[in-house]
Amino acid sequence: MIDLKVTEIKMGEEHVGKWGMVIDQDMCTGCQACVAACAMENNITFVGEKDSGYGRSMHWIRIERFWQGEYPEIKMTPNQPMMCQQCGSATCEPVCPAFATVHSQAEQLNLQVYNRCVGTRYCANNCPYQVRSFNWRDYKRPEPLANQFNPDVTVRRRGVMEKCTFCIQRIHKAEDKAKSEGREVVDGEFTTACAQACPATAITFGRVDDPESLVSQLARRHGHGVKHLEELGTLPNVTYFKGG
Amino acid sequence: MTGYNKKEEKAPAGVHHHESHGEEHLREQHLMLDPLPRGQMNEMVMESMHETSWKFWVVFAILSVIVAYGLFFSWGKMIAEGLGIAGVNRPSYWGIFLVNTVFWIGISHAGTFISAILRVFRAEFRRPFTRAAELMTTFGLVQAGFSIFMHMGRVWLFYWLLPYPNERMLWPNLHSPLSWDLIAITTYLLSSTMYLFLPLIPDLAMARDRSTGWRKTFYKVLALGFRGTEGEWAHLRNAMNIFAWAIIPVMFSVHTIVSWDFAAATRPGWNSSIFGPYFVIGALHSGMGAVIMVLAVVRGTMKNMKYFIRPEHFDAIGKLMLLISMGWAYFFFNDYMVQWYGGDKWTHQLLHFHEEGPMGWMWLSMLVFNIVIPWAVLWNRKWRSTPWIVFIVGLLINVGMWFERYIIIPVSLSINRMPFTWRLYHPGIEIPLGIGTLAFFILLYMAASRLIPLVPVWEVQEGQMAHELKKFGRETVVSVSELE
Amino acid sequence: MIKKLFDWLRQPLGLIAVGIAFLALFSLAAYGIHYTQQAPAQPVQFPHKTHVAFGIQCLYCHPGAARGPAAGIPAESKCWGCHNQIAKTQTSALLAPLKDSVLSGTPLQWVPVAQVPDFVQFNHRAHIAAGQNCENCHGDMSKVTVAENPQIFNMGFCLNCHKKVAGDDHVKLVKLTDCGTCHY
Amino acid sequence: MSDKFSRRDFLKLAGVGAATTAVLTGCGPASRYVKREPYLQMPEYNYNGLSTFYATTCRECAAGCGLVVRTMQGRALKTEGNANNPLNLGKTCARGQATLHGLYNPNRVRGPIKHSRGDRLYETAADPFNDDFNDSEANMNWDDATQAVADVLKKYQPGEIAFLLGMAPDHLFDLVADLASATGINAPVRFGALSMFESRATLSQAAENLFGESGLPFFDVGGAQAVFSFGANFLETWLSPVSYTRGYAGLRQALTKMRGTLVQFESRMSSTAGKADEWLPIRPGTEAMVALAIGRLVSEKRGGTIPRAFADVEPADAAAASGIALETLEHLAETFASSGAPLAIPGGAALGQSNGLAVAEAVLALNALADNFGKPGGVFFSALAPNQASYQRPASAREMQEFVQKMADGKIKALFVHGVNPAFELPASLDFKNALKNVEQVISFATFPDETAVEADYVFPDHHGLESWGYQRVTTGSAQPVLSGAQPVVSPYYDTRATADVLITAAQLAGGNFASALPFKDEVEFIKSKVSNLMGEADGYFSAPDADTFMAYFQQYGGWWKTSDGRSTPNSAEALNRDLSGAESEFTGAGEFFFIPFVSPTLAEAGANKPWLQELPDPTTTVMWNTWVEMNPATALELGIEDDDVIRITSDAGVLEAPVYRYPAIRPDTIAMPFGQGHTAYGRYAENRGVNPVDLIGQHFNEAGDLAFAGMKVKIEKTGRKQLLSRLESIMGVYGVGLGQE
Repeated sequence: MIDLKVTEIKMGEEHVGKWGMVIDQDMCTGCQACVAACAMENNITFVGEKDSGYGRSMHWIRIERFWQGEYPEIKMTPNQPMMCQQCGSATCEPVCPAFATVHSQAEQLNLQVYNRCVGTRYCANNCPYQVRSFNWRDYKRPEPLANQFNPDVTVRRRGVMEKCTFCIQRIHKAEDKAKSEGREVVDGEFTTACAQACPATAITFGRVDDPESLVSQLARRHGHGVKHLEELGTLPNVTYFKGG
Repeated sequence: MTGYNKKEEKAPAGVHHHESHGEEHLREQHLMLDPLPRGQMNEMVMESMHETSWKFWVVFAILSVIVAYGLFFSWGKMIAEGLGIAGVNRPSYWGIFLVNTVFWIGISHAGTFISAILRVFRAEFRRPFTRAAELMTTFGLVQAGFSIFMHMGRVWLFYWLLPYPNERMLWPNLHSPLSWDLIAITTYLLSSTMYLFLPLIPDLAMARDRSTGWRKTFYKVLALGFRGTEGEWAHLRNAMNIFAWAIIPVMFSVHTIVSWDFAAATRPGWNSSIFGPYFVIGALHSGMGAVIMVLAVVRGTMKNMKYFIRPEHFDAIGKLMLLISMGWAYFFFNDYMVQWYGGDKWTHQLLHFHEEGPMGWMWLSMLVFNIVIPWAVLWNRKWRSTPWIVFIVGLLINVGMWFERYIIIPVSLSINRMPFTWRLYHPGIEIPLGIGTLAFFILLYMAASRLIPLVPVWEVQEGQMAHELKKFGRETVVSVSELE
Repeated sequence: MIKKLFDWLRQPLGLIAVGIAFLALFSLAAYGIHYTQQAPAQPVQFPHKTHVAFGIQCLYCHPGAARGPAAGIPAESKCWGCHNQIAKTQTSALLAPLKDSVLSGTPLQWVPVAQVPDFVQFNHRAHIAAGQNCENCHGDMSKVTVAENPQIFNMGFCLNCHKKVAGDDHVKLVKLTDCGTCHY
Repeated sequence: MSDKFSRRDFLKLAGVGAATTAVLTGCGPASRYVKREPYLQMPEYNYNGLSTFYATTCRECAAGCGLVVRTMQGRALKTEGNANNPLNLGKTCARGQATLHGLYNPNRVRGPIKHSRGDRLYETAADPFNDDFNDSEANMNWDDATQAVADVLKKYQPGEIAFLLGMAPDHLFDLVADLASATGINAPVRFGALSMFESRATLSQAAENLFGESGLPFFDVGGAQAVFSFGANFLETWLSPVSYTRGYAGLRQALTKMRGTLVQFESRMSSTAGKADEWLPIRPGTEAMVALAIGRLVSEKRGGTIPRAFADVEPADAAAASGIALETLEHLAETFASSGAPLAIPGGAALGQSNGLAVAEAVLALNALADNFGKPGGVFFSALAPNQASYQRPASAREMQEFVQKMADGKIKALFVHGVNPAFELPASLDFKNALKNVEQVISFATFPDETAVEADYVFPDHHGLESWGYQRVTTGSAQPVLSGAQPVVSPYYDTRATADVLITAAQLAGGNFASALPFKDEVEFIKSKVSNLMGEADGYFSAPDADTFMAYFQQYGGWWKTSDGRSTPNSAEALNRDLSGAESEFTGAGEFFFIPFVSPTLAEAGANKPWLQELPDPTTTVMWNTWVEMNPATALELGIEDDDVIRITSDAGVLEAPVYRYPAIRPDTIAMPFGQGHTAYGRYAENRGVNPVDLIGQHFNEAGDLAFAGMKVKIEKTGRKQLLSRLESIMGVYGVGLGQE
């Protein structure tokens, strides 16, 4: 039987995701440790000077900053790490003709199934956060660089879309470990590569559906978090605190 | 041999010479009132296919080289190396490939529009050039198909977009406008090919009876044994009527669905509810422009075509073009107003970017080419009856419409809700590929002009049979009788 | 010229030639498909059935299957632990590669038989923990020498079993048919 | 079958045909015909398919952060911070993450090489991304290499032999220092571009002047309420960025306490200034005056006598000279005075000026005024590492100048270089490369084919940091005394050898004093001898009954540290009773622009060969893969310069050309340039990319002997060329350029 209600829209306040992130922009120093950690964990390729300057860099997470005012009263806006917001009602999902970007009902994440992707790039156009990267080429990774590849993550080839997965390989590993020990995954037992590296602990990752988890507590304590472009009804799972 | 190149030779001997000047003028102007013996007309059409000058082959060879390099070699290279050699980037994930897809689908609208709508409405001037327009539909769709497949990152897996049963329980996503596209375009390609083929059958039969050698075999196979019996004609007319009616909604739906690729997306400048009709009228705009260009070329280069395609036809199409241009202007304005009035800050930013950004010249030329020039030229009967003038107008309209799609796709994609990622798009290998599709379109058309009667002779003859000049007192009046 | 060629091809001899050419192409294709389905040559003609007959458990040599993603190929020290006590190891021609390898310190180069593509993240542990036995996927090893795949490990094979195992349990079915369970 | 077409050929052909069919039918043999090698003897702590984690120490800079490296079947896959290590508490910076791209870098020195000076160590190619490069093959074996080292040791007088070492690792420094003290060869000189730009000598000299004790101050940013940073870019590259970033997070931790304030005085906006609540684009050279003026205003607010240190300064003059309004100074003084825990930090370009020492003293005096010494949120002396007797600072630039002079004079006949790349890092005006020509034997222990290795006679590559044993003393950044331990996480990928092992063996071969100085079997035994004395120390994170167990724990935990606070409180009694100079610094050069070189936080001195570090956008400008010049847009407009226009910068020491980045947060009279690119060797990703700003720096020093790298004025002119900088940010979206709204 074909279930066509795969990308069922879930609107309204009762939406709670599973995994979520809280990012404190006041703490983020823009040091790029998360970007490097993400690249190392997820086998992200580098593209070289020309392509990276042409909007083809493969970063799954980027740190945005803007300027306010004019010299000398100029200020840098709080650094804003942008990665896939793992929307509860993602705009990328319904437009993929091949179901390569689908909602994981089990993990409440937006999946990008590399081996199903035919490369129409519709999802990337339709992502209001512009956080998807496309493999424009088979970028060369000369030997022995490939020794560093994480065996838990597929190495993508040309013509395939990719994006932040919330380190789903770590989620699975932790779940597998917990299951083998006959327990639930404990909050803080594992975290994403970016959150693990962040020297300022600006990124916190965890279960948003668990009121006792650190992310939920932080969200409650700050109380004034922002979800980006929430007005589009995307139900993102990343909360930002501007702080300051 | 009955050439039809000079006015003097036009009227066969002994016919209507004694008639008044007004009548003479009418005959000269209207193909329907200027009948030739059927045998002679058939010969004229056969001749137009057979008499091929060396210039034709030179152009043919050049185009073949362009197609081989621009389309097949470049595409192969792109498949092998990835889309990096094209100009697409973040955020302009779609580039000229999609521009060309929409453009070619737009071109393909003209054929159906002229042939089906005008047939349904019994517009008599359509008769000599329905085939020329229908061929554009089919060949234009072929180019659209090429363009959209080129655009795919892993085109070798295109069959995953088709619904076929498999043990993985995987189906295409019917939520995706791209799946709708696939269905719509395939339907349109199939139905328009059928619709091209049906009226072709009597002409193929005619050609079969007048050919020898491999051509005879070719026509014999294609003509499906058509002999012209009453029963066959009745069936054919029935089928054509059904198709003519049925293909009209398909045609409108195709471009509406193509427009939903954009309108259904959550992007500023794209999700506009007016996009459906706006795209359809845009398609007709470019399609009519293309038809008139093709007719001008066919009339100028192919033998005997000056008899079949006359200034009256340019005049009629010119009027249509003027009308469509007005319609397009209305929808453009409508779309602009709604977006502007909507007040979304990103949309405002985008509209501003269209007008004053680095591609502002394109936006302005689009308006000039699509509105100003048609309006300025086509109101004049003399101008719009002159083939080279309407050719230029048609060309400019097509450039303008291509610009319109370019502005909607890569230019609009440059601006989104994340200003940190805004970036311009600079085409790469899209250019040879785009030129390749254009060359392939012309090449297919040229090849078809050698194989298929470009003028539906039987339709012309049918029209001529139905038309009569009658005299009421001193007035000469055209009367048309119902044939079916 | 071309006409002559066509004329020639129409003769009986020409038809036979065409037939042969077609057959050649067809058999090449058939051979190609056959070729890919062949078990590749292994450095040692490892007799699984002999070892199973001795009562050695699968997990003795492939303990990774119970612990983590990969079952693994046993270290040669494990082979040698038994084999250096078996006199035949010293003399048997079939066992010579093992002996040479251990003594010279160059590892054997096995060719993995049961493989999934690199975009599939397969975890043995979860399957063993779910009560699956090795032979459910790998076939009866007491009947083969060099391991052979009883079936191709494609997505249909996986899904069929996943659906069967999930049964009416909706939560389980969601988890077991989620794309992200295997592909990331 | 004919001779020409054998059965084998036929099978080949059939195979090719079959393979083609197979690829076409989608079941290509390519993925099936993989070969797998089992372990001959599986390490007991390894499991098939499961990762093994090793604790070690990051070698990307000298801070000494602990790492835990995930390995699987002999490959290092991912570095994470060591959560136990008190310095970084499980965190890493981008450089630490990318260290794997050093380990598996496609251009490494693959084995011992003897070559003529100037010979490249890898092939060159036009396109570093698509052409194949090959490293030079080793042309010696290690026995000969060790013998060569021994021969050099024996051949020259001890006084003619010198070691130039990097800031890491410390165990090698200890080994060479032991060797030197026992045999009379020159004491090893330590140097690093990072320490050069940190002006460490100035910091410790200022501490000695004010507190009578030399040491590296520790600034407790996390505990402070108001942090006034005078040029210290502590979030990017200063001293120990990971721990200072943690401190910053503590400052901003609005949950548990009041959110602290950060004020940054800096002529260009660094990341630290970008995160500051107030950024004051101070005129270069007036930092001392401003610090003293704030001190004076604070003491005036408090009433009572104005301390001698601040007596001579006139706030209005300071305001005029620095370009900061007097009201702003007063309001800053108010902030400082009213804060519960104010802290002032001197650092960066503020110290790299002719009056750098005065700046450091003035800023430390502010802390004395705040009386925050030894208090939470205040100033301490950094904890000395467990086996460290006193603070050893790296060589200052002036000491390096003297060292280079000795080389040029031929007083040094044999030079061993390890862990540092002076041919790239030292200012070109010191002319290290020419001085090297007067050294008879140069032996480089470089892991990578760097500029110094190219100029050496021998390259005897050391292992990469992740393949190495060792330890690193944490000089600052942690309250506890920390000795970070290193162990190999993978076996060496190439035919490299630990330099410590080479030296130990060579010393044995050289015999005599040398042999007795290093009576060890190998490096590990040496390390054991150095750390096992910690076994019985109090407050240890772990203790062990015997040396072997201790060493095992040392490896397991990634070092040894105390659980108690090891910081000491500076004696501030006399700090305010000195005359402090607020004079402006002097600038050399005839140009109209102040020139501020700063260290690229992602590349630093040795990151340029790691492709992912190159592709990391700079935190402030988001530029990747190249060097840029930051210029205020107003200045650029005035000069008719646009983004990506290449300009020529002329100082009294050199000329450079680089493209302009119109940076809105820099003084109009200042231009700035990152240090990190401009390599002429060092692998395919680094070579011929960008320029090196040290080429512009002349031989000017401050009173403490540190390089006055920011004490220059330069001329600029347009070249008329353009060079597109790769930026992650959108020039349209962020600056509105090209949107048509200007």
